[in-house]
Amino acid sequence: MSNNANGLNLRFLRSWEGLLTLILVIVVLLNIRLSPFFLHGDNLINLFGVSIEKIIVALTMTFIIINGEIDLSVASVMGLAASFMAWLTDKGMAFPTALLFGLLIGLVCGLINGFLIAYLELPSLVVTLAGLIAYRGVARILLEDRSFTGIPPWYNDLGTQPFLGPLPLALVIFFVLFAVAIVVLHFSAFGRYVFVIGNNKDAARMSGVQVRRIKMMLFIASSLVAALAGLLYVSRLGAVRASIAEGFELDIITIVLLGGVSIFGGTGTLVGVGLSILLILSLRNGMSLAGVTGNTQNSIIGLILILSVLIPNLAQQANQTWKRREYVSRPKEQSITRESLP
Amino acid sequence: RAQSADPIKATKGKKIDMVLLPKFLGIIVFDQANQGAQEAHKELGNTGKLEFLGPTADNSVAGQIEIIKAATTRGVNAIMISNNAGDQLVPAAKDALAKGMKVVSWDSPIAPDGENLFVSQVDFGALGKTMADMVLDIIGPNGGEWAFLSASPDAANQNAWIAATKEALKDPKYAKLKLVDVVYGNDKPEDSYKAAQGLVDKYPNLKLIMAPTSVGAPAASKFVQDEKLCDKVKVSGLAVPSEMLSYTKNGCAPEFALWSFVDLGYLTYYTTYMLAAGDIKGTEGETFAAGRMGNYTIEKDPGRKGGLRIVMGPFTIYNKDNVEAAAGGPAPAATMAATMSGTMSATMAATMSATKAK
Amino acid sequence: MSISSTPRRPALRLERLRELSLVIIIFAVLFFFGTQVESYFNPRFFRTVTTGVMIIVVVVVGETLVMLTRNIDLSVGSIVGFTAYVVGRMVADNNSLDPVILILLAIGLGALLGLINGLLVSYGRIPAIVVTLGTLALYRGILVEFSGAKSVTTATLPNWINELGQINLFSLGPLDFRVLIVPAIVVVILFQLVLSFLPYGRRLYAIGSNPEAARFAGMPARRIVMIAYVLCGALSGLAGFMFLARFGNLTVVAAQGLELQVVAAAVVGGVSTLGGSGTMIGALLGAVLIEVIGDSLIRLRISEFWKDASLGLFILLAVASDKVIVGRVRDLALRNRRRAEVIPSQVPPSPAVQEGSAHVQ
Amino acid sequence: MNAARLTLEMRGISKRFDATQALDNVSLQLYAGEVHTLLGENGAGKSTLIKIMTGVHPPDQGEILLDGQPIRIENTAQAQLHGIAAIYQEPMTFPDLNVAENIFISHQGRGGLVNWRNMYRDAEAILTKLGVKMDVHRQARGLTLAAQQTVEIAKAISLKVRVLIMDEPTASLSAHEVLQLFNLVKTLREQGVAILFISHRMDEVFQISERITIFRDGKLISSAPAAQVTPQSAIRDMVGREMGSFFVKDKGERGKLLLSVKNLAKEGVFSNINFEIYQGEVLGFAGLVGAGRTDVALALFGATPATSGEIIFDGQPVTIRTPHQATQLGIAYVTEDRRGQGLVMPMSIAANMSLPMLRRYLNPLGLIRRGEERKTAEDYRKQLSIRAESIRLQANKLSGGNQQKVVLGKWLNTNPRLLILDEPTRGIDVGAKAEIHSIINRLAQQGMAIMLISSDLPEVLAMSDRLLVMREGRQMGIFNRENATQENIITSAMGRANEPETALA
Ligand SMILES: Nc1ncnc2c1ncn2[C@@H]1O[C@H](COP(=O)(O)OP(=O)(O)OP(=O)(O)O)[C@@H](O)[C@H]1O
Ligand SMILES: Nc1ncnc2c1ncn2[C@@H]1O[C@H](COP(=O)(O)OP(=O)(O)OP(=O)(O)O)[C@@H](O)[C@H]1O
Ligand SMILES: [Mg+2]
Ligand SMILES: [Mg+2]
Repeated sequence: MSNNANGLNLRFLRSWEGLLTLILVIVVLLNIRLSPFFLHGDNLINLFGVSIEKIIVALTMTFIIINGEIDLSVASVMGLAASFMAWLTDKGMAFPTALLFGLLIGLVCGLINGFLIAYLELPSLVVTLAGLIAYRGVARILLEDRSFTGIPPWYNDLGTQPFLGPLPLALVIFFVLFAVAIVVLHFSAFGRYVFVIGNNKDAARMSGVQVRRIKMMLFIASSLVAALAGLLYVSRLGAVRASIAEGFELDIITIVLLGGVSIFGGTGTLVGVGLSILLILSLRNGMSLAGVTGNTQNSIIGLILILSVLIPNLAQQANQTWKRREYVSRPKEQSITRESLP
Repeated sequence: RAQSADPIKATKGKKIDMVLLPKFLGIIVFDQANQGAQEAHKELGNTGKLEFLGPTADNSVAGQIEIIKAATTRGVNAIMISNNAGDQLVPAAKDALAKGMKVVSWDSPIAPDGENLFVSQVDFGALGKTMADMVLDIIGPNGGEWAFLSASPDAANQNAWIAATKEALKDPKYAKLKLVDVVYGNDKPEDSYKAAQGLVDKYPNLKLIMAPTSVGAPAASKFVQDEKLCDKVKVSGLAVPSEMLSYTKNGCAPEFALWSFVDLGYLTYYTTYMLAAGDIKGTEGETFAAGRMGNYTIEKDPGRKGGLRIVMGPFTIYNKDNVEAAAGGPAPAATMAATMSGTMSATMAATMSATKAK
Repeated sequence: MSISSTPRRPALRLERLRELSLVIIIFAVLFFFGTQVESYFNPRFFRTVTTGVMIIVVVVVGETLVMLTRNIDLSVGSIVGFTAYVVGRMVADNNSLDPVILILLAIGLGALLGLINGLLVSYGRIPAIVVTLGTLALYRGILVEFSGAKSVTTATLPNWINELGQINLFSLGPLDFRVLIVPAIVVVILFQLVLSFLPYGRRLYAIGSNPEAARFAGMPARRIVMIAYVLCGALSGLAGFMFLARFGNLTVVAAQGLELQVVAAAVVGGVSTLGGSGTMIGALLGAVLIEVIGDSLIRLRISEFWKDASLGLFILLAVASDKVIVGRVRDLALRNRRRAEVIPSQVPPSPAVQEGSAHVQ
Repeated sequence: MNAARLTLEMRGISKRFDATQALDNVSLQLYAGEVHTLLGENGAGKSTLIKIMTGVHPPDQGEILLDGQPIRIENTAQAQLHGIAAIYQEPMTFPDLNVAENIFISHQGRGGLVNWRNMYRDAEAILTKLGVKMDVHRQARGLTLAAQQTVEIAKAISLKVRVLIMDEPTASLSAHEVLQLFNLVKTLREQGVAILFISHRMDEVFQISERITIFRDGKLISSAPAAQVTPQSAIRDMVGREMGSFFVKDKGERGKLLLSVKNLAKEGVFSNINFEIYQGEVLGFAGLVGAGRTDVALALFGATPATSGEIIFDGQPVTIRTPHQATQLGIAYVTEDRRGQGLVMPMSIAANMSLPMLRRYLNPLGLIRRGEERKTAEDYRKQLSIRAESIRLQANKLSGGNQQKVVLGKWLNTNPRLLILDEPTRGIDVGAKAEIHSIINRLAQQGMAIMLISSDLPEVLAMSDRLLVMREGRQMGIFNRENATQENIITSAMGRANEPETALA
C-alpha cells in the first residue's frame, strides 16, 4: 500500500516495483542470452511496436482502475473509431476530417459510458461490457464484412516509418502520454482526486470532491485515448475491418494489474504499470523470437503473473509464521485473503 | 498445372528456416496442413527448421502480425501464411518481403503486394459453382430458402467463396435458390450451433445451411439432428469427413466437399522451399515438380488483380457412398472415388448422378 | 410521522426487489418482441431459451458463490472448455465408460481446477482477478498443448451422450422441458437454499460485505473462500459435461469467452462485484434476461451485422430500467416507514441477559 | 472484591509498529465479575492491547494467561473459543446483512440450518434489553454510527463470554443508551464476566469501574481500585501534568445572521426544522441517538438534500444539492463517521488534511505543492497534538482519537463561515478535548458560526450559546443558555413528561 498522497513513494518501490524490476532484469538477460536478435535496434522498436496501441490505452486504464472502475469497452471503441473513420472516408469525406470524426466518435462513446456510470450510477462493469458489445456492433454495421484499404500512403507511413529518430509516431505519442500521465496522476490535483475516489468515494464526496465530474472526465479520456489508439492502429495496419483490435481489453487490463494496480481501486503507480509494460512486452518478444506463440505464450504469461505475486507472498507468510512461532507454538494461522481487505 | 514439358526440380538438402503460420491453433485442418509440411520438410532434406507457429483464436489478427514481425527479426528465410487478418497483414508482410524473406500464402491469401504467391486449395470460382450445385442438388429443382453459415466476416477465403457462390447463382438454372442470409459461427462449435439455431428460428422455411467451414458444418448438423429437423433442413459445406460421418449417413448432411489439408501443407511447403532455395523465381508461367503431388504452374490469380497463384486442384465431394472410406483419415486425393479438378464439370456431373441414383 | 410500536413485518427486502424488477423487465422484453415478431411465442422459442441458458446458469451459480466473497473467477470459461474436452476425449476413447462415472469425473476435474484457483487466492493471497486471469490462460494453454488440436466429434462419442441433448423430460402443453435443464434448475434451487439457510452461505455474504469485520468476527475466511472456488470449479465441471452433451463437437477453444457472459449474467442479476449481495435466483434471472434478449433479436430478422449493436443497447436499457425500478420502489418503501430507527424502548431494562442463544438448529 | 477470581492476565506485553512503541512491557489483570477500566490519552496503546488480547495483532513480547494457564491467541476465532469477545472502537458491522444477522453471525456454527424466525425474535429481545428498538430486518448499511455501535454491543453480549472487552462503546451514545448499557454490564458482572472497559468520559468511568488502569505512551502508569482514584489524579496520570478546568465557552459577540432554516424537511426522516445561526454563535444540537440531528446536518451540507423547506445563507436563498456546493458557500461538515466519510484511510495525514482545500495548494500548473501541504499538516499536528511519528503516516495507522483530530484539522483548515461539528470529540481524550473546546471558542470569537451536534450532554451544555433539541425527526424546541439545564434537555429529548420514558430522567 502507499504512504504518500498520490501513492508514489519509496517503500512501494522496494516492494512491488522492485519485484517487477527484478523480474524484468531476469527476463531481459534471458532474452539477450537466448536470442542474438533481442538487442537489435529494430527489435527493440518492434518490441513496443507490436503492442503500442495496447500500452497507450493501458495508461488511461490505469487511471480508471485506480479510480475503482473498469472500462471493458476500450477495444471496441478502438474498433469503432477506426471503422467510423474508414466508413466516412469511403463515403467520400476527406481523410483528415474523417480522422477527426474518428476521435469524435470516441468522445461520444466516452460521454455515454461516463453518463451511465457517473450520473446514473450503473456499475461500470455492466455498462462497459454492454459497450464492448454495442460499439463493436456499430462498427460491424458500418463495415459489415468489408475491408477498407483506402488509407492514404502518408498515413500508412506514419505507422510504419520512423517519425522521430528511429521511433514511429505511435511510440512518440506513447512516451509523451506516459510523461503527461505520470505528472497528472502523481503530481496534480486531478490525480489526487482519482486516488481519493478510488479509496473512499464517500469521503471524497463529503470533502467536496466532485466525484461525478471526475468519473465522467475519466471515461471520456479513456474512450478518446482508445479512439486515438484505434486510429494509430490503422496507420500501422494500413487497412480497417470491423473486427480491428478485438479482444485487446483483456491484455490491457492484465498489463495494468500486473503493474500493481488494485482492481478495487485506490492503489497503484504508473511506474509499476510502466515496468509491467516492459516486462510483458519483453516476455512476449522473447518468446516470439524463441518461437513460442499462441496459447503457450499466454500460459507462460499467466504463470508468471501468478508466480510474481505468489512467491513474495509465501516468503512473507513464512516469515510471519516464523515470528509467531517465537511466542506461540500452534502454527495454525487464520486470516483473510489479501485482496479482499478494503 | 502440369503444362510445361520440363518442370523445375527442387534442390534438396538446403538450409532454409521456415515458419508455417495458420489462422490460429487448435483446429484440426491446420494441424493436417502441418503434417503435410513436415512430410515435405523431411522429403526435401531441409537442414533448416520448420516451425509451426500460430496465434490463439481470440487474438488472431494481432497475433499473426506479431509472429510475422518476430520471424522477420529472426531472419527466417520464408514464411507460409494462412491469412486471417484481411488486408491488415500487408504492412508486416511487405516488411518481411523487403528484408528478403519469401512470403507465400495458403488457404487464405494476402493482398498481392504482401506476398510472393498464393497456394490456392481450389479455384475459388469453381468452388463457388460447386457449392451452388450442392445446394441445387440437395434442395432440388423446386428451390427454396437457404443460408450461409460462415466462420467470420473477416476470413478472406470464406468471403471469397461466398462471393464466388453468389456469382455462380446468377446462372438461371439456380434461379429458384434463394440465399436469405449469411451468419457467422466464429469457428467455434458452440457459436456455430447457436448461429444455426438462429437461422432456423429466423427463417421457418429454411431448407439448407451451407457451412463452408470445417467447424461450422458439423455443429450445424448436430443442431438440426438435435431438433429432429433433418427432414426439413439439410446441411452442406466444406468439412472433414471423419467429423461428418454420422450426419452424412443419417441424411442430415447428405453432401459436402473438402480438399486435403495434408496435401495443401505439402504443396505449400514445396513451393515455398523452392522459392527460397532459388529453384523458382515465383514468376508467372514457371512450372515445377512438387514431389508426390506432381507438376504445378504459377499463373495469374483471376480473383485478385496482380496476384499470382498455383491451384492445388482436386477436391472431393463426399456423400454417403464415399464418406466412410474417407473418415478413417484425411486420405490423399488420389484414393478418392470422385475427384475433381479446377475445371471439373465432368466428374461433378458424375458425382451428382451418383447421389441422385439413390 | 408517528411510530408504530409493534414490530414491523419485514418489508420488501432489497434482494426480493431486484428479483421482482428483473422479472418485470423480462416480461416487458417478451411483451415488446411479442408485438414485433409474428408467432413469437412458440414452443421452439421456449426450448431455445431454456436450452440456451442452462449451461450458463450452472456456471453463474458457481460464479455467484465466488463473487459474494468479493472475489471473482474469470477462469470458468477455460474450466468448462477443459473438462468438456478432456471428458469428451476420455469417453471417445472408451465408449463404454459409465455415465455416472463420467459426470463425476467432469465434476471432479472441475473441482480440482477450482481448488488450484482457491488455494492461490486464499492461501497464496493473490488477488482473485490476477489468479484467474492467469489460470484462464493457463488452463486453456494446457488444453491446446496436450490436445494436439484434435477435435472431439459426435461420431466418436457414445450414443447416449449424443442423444442426451434431445431427451425430453416432460412436456407442459406444447412446452418441452429437456432433460439437460434439470441440473440447472436443481443447482439454482440447491444453492439458493445454501445461501439462505446454511451458515456457510451467510458467511459468504459476511466475508464479501466486510472482510475486515469477518476477520475480527473470527470466521475462517480463507477456508470459506477456498470452498467457494472449489464449488465454482465443480459446477463449471458439471457445465463442461453439459456442454459436451449439448454441442457434441468440440474444439480446443470450446467455451472460450464464456466467463464474460457469466459475469454479465451475474451482474445484471444483481450480484455485486464488490461482494456481499446477490442471490442465485437473481443470477438466474440475469442469465435468462440476456438469453431472451439475444434469442429475440435473432427473431427480429435484423441483419447479422445489426445483432451485436442491438444486444448491447438492450442490455444497457435493461440495466438502466432495473436501476430505475429498484430505486423508485425503494424510495416509496422508505417514505412509508421511518428510517433506521434507534428509538428508546419502553421496556425497562431487564436484569437477565440471554446467553448465547443458538440460531442454528 | 478481594474474593474476585483472576480470569485473564497479560504479562509484560510489548508491541512496536515501525517507529512507534505502542506498548512497552505492560501487564494487566482482569478479575471475574469486575469492571476494569483503561484510561489513557489518544494513542496511549489501549486499543492495541485489546487487539493483542483478541489475536488481531501478535505481541512482540509477553504472554497471556487464562485461569493461570498460558494460552495462545493467534486469531479472533481462538479468542472466541477461550470466551474472549470484544467490541472494537470502530464498529465492525456487515453492511449487507440485516441487523439480526449481524448480531448472531458469530453464533452460526458449521452445521445446521439458519432459523430465521428465532433469530429475529432473539435479536429483538436483546435490543429491547439494551433499551433500543430497531428494525431487526433492516440491512445494516446506512445505519447511523450509534446504531452500529448498538448492534456491536448486542453482538458481544449475545455471546457466552468470560471476558468482555469494550473499546469506547459509549463514544457515540447519549446518556439514555449509556444508562441501559450500564445496566446490562451490571448483570454481566453479576454473572462473573470479567469486563475491560475503555472510555474518555470521566463521569462514566467512575460510575461503572471497580479498577482503573492508566496508560501513557504505551507504558503502564498506575493501576488501582477505583475508590482510590479521583478524576483529578487520573487526568494527571494520563496527561502527565495538571489540567485546567473543564469546558469554557465565553459569551461571544453575536454577529450578523448567517444562516436561517425554514420548514426544512426530508420525507420520512425529519420535518419542520426552523432555526437561525448568527456569526460568532455556537448553536448546539442535542437529542437521543437517532433523533435526526445528523440528518439535518447532512441536508445542510448537501450530502442528502432536504426535500422541502428553505435555506437562507448570508441573506441569499440557496439550494444545496451537493457537498461541493456547500463547501463553495463556505460550509464545512465534520462527520461523525470518520472511517466511512471522514478519512481516506490508506492516504497520509497530509493528503487527508489538504483534501477539501486542495486548490489552495496548487501551483500555476495545477500541480500540488507538497511542501505547503506538509507545512499545514505539520501545523495542525502540533495544534491538535496528533500523536503520529510523521504527517506522512497513513491515516489508518493512527489511533481512533488521533484520526478524529485529523478530520477536525482537515475542516478547520478550510476556514469556513459555517462549521458543522457532528460529534467532534468522539473518542478524544480529556486533554485534547479541552484543546478542541478552546479552538471552538476561539473560532466563534473570530466570528465563525458553529453548529455543534454532540451526544455528550455536558459538552453541548457548556459549549453552546443556544441549544436545539430534536426527537424522532422533530424539533422539540430551542433553549437559551439560561434555561438549558440538564433536566430540561433530557425531558425534551425523551418526549413529554407523560410518556413513560421520563422514568429515566
Ligand atoms: N497498524 C498500525 N500501524 C502503525 N502504527 C499503529 C497501528 N495501530 C496503532 N498504531 C499506533 O500505535 C499507537 C497506539 O495506538 P492505539 O490505537 O492503541 O491507541 P489508543 O490508546 O487506543 O488511542 P485512542 O484513545 O485514540 O483510541 C498509536 O501511536 C498509533 O499510531
Ligand atoms: N434508513 C436509512 N437509510 C439510509 N441511511 C440512513 C437511514 N437512516 C439513517 N440514515 C443515515 O444515518 C445518518 C444519521 O442519522 P440520524 O440523523 O438519525 O442520527 P443522529 O440524530 O445524528 O443521531 P446520532 O446521535 O446517532 O448521531 C445519516 O447518514 C442518515 O442518512
Ligand atoms: Mg483506541
Ligand atoms: Mg449523528
